[in-house]
Amino acid sequence: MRIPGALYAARGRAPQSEKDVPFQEILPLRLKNTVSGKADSGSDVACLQEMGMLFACMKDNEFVEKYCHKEIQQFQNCFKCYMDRKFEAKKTVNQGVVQPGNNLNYKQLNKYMRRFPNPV
Amino acid sequence: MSKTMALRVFGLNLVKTNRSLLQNACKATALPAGQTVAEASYATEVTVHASPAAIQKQKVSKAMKAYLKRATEHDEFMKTQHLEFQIGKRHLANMMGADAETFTQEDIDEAISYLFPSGLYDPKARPAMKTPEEVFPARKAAEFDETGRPFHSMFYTGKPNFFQLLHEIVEETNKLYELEERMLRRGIKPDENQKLEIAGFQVLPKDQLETQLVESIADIEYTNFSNSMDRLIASPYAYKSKAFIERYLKPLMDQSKQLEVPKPKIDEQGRQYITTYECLRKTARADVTVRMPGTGKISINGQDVSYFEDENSREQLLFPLNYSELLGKVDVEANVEGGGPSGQSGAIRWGIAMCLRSFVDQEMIESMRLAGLLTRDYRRRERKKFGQEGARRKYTWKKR
Amino acid sequence: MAVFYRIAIQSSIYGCRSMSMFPKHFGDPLRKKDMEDLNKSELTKFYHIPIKAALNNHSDTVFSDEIKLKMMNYITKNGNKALARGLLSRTFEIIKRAQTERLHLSPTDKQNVNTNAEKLLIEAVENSRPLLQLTSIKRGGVNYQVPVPITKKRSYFLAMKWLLDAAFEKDKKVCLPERLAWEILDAAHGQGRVIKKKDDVHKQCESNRAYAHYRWS
Amino acid sequence: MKMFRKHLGNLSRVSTQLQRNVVQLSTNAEASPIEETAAASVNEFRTAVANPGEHSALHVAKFYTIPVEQKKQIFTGGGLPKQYEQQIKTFTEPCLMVRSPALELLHYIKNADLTKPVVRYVLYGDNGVGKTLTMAHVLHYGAINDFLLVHVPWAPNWMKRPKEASNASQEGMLDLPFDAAAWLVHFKTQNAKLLQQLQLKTNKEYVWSKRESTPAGSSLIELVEHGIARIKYATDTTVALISELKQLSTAGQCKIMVAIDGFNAFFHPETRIFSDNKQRVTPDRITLTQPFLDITNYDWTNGVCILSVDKIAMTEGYMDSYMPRYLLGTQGFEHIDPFVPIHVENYTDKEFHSYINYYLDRHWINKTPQGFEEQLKFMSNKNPYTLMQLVKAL
Repeated sequence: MRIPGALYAARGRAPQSEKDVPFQEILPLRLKNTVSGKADSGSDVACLQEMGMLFACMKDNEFVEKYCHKEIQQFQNCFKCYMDRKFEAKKTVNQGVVQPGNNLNYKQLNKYMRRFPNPV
Repeated sequence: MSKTMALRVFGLNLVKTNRSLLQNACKATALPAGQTVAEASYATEVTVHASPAAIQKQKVSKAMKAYLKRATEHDEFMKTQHLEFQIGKRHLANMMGADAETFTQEDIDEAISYLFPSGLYDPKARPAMKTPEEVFPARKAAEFDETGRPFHSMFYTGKPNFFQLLHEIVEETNKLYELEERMLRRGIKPDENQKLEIAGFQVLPKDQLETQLVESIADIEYTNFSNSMDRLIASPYAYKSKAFIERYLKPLMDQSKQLEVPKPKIDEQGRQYITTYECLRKTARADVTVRMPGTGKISINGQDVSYFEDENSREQLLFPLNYSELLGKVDVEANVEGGGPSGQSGAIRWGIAMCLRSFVDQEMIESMRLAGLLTRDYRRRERKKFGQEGARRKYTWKKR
Repeated sequence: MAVFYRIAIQSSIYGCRSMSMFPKHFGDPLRKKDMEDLNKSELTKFYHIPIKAALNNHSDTVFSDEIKLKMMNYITKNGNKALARGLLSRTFEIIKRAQTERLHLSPTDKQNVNTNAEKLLIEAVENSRPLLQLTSIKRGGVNYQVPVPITKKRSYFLAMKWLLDAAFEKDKKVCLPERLAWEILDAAHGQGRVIKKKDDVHKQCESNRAYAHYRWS
Repeated sequence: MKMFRKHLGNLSRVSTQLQRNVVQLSTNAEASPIEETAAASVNEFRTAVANPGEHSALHVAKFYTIPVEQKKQIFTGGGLPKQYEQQIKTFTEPCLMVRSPALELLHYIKNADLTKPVVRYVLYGDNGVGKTLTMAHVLHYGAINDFLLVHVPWAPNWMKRPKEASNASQEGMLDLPFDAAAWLVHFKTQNAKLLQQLQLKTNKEYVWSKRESTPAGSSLIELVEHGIARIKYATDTTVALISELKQLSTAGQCKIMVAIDGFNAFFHPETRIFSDNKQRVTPDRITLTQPFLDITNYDWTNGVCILSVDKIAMTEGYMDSYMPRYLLGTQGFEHIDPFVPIHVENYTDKEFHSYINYYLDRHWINKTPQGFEEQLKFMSNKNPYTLMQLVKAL
């Protein structure tokens, strides 16, 4: 919850005025030509729902695997295709090789940004 | 670029036609390099004819003068090489008692290998007498006229031939896309049985492409080239530009036809037999003979299969025989020395597999090859390094 | 022969460590049964690539089997594979002895007594393969035990490792093959320490399922 | 019509007779509690003839079952290899395969003229080819044809792993009291019935110590009982027993079959027994070897002597060859010089095939892809021992 600035005025001092202290541009006010990858990784936790269903089924069959073959099968298939996709991405997308389509990850974006940098 | 130009090394007739001009080195012009569509020999030939009078008077640029000097030296050198080669060939011809005129390159090679027999393994290392073109690498002719103006439109890319090639590939691909569009609009399917057969081919590897373009290429550029070639080949109408694609495809060795199968000989009892010498594995050396109509007897250095105590080595001998279903029908004699049990059994296994090839049909040979029986396992024990306990193991860390 | 040698050398020039590994483009050897189920088109792909030499412990004979080979490798200590092979064959012998005696004692229910030691081993490994595994992930200075799905290969490894751990926790007098045989028999019939260990792991995973979303964050 | 009825008559007679014969056959093979395969016992790898005396070339490579109580009587003190005993327990039937070296030996024994001095037969062959089992087969023959069995299951046991070695009465000699007592017990179990029947008497008076002595004319059984009771004098009683037996057999009161496995242990340059001054003892300084060397002499009749020489007797196999001359050394060779050597080889194809069938019948081989037998033949080189080891893992 953001506390409005006015409350500070009572206790602290007033913000300095622009005219006395002109703004100096120490760092260039310009966007960098690269995009950071932090936001991209995200928590792509795979197969959470399948795992939940598996745990539920295991709980009521008190961990005897014979009774919930379906859930186990689903869970393993989901994990397998997740691993395949990751392996595929490792070779192409993460190397920055551009695929047709609009969702680019940060490496692909950086490749383009390097070619068309921000105008100085 | 429709002009048909032939580009070749600063040829002989330049020297012949205007020798005097060369002395004052003021006017020698090389006509623009170009690339003939028919055969893609980028660097072997350039035709020269007298340049128009207008250009002669301009001052020859310094770079051009340096280039001219290098070119003339190169030609002098090549000319003397040619003369020496001819004289050598004549000597060789009459040494071999053959007629000098009809002495072809094959005759030369035969004579050399006869006169200078060499046990060196690598054929390139053996003595040979080749024509100067093959011995001394071809060099590009001048890429710019005397005023310094380049002939090739892509000269300033640094690798004109390479980028021209990329340009042509993209041109072909676009042509095929348009064709595909038209065909789709007319609803005609691409013709299936003409489909380009690329299983046995591979895109030209980097070093061969470099020799062909007479330009050195960076890795990244080579990947661009192979990607664009893949895209071109992948398009459904690729067979339309088959000629163009064929030029940049290298046929892969067909592994199965690789090893020629020896014919079995007949021994005194009239049984077919094959001996493979020099069966190697680790440090073991073995000679293995397999006799066809046999009873499954096996003798190693005179003893039977109890020569190997441990089961694993015996199983190795059993593997090829069992695989080719000749277990009880063949007699095997092997004498082996050096190496330990696993090395020796590996050598004999390989020997048996190679011998069995001539008793088995081609399809079984292929499946034996796929099972890895016919490949010589040349892995060797890795050497021990100083400062380490073994090849990889380091000494235990001691605090004091 | 010289042709052959030249290929090996020539193909090794641009390979990596030339003398201790095959170059990358060499294909792996196929076993006979793989070749049958590979259809025609896949086989043509193999015509053009050279194939590595078959390893010296692989062979398509009646004595070799995948899981058996893997188990033997896990039992091997400082390179003594001959001993490991002996131990494993004694284990199979003890399994078969127990089963044949049971068969002869009660000839009535003949069909459900399985005297094939290899099938029993495979069954034991199948029964004791875990589905999930706990990995510790550090979040905010605290190590959380997070349940993580595991690959097929790893589950086989874990199953066999637990079997062997249970077998190695034997007392002095009992010999390893005997103890391993009991473990395999128990696991094959669905009870015993290894199965209990697997269930424990599943229970722990289930109890920690709240932390599941901590993974890869 | 009459003729036709007559035909019918003898037809029925033939069938009844046949019927009785089958029942009789199966009963005598029914001695051991094997389940319904007994009815199919007379097939291509088994034979119902349980008496080794009647075995002939017909039965080669066939299994015959030893009746259980006979097996107990002969082989309790040892005589079958340990692994073979285990196999018998698992297969619940004591089966032995009839092989040609055993038949050859039985043939010699049957037509040997027992009045002539004793003939010594030496079984020799590579490791694990079946020497002990051949001896067991002949022992079974001996037991049935009321031979007195003087059987040393594995002589090297005395030389390598003595239970306890103490100084004997004569100086410099070593005594193995426990081993001797154990052998006496084994002798008793093997020949208990026969000794009752024959009522053999000792013809010499033996004085063990001041107070104890066995008078002349007492029965052999008492002598053996005394040896077992007073372990201190066990070796002396064996010496006495052996000399008595030799005199009795030359006198013709009983037939003796001597069987010693691993005979070359007695002639090995050294044993693993240490005397007081921590030196290895040579075999001839052990009191037990002397009687068994005497009995293998040719100075007595009405008996037969079967010995076997073995590479792994004293040296775990690093002897160069398995030939008797090499294993026995010069002294041993001269001791039993006029002997009949019998070579025991690996299985023949027929024997190999029938052994595989036997394993299949006993559900011991479960993994049977096509051509597995051929592979087994290659891997085991048709050696019985290696075959048994290989089949364990299948």
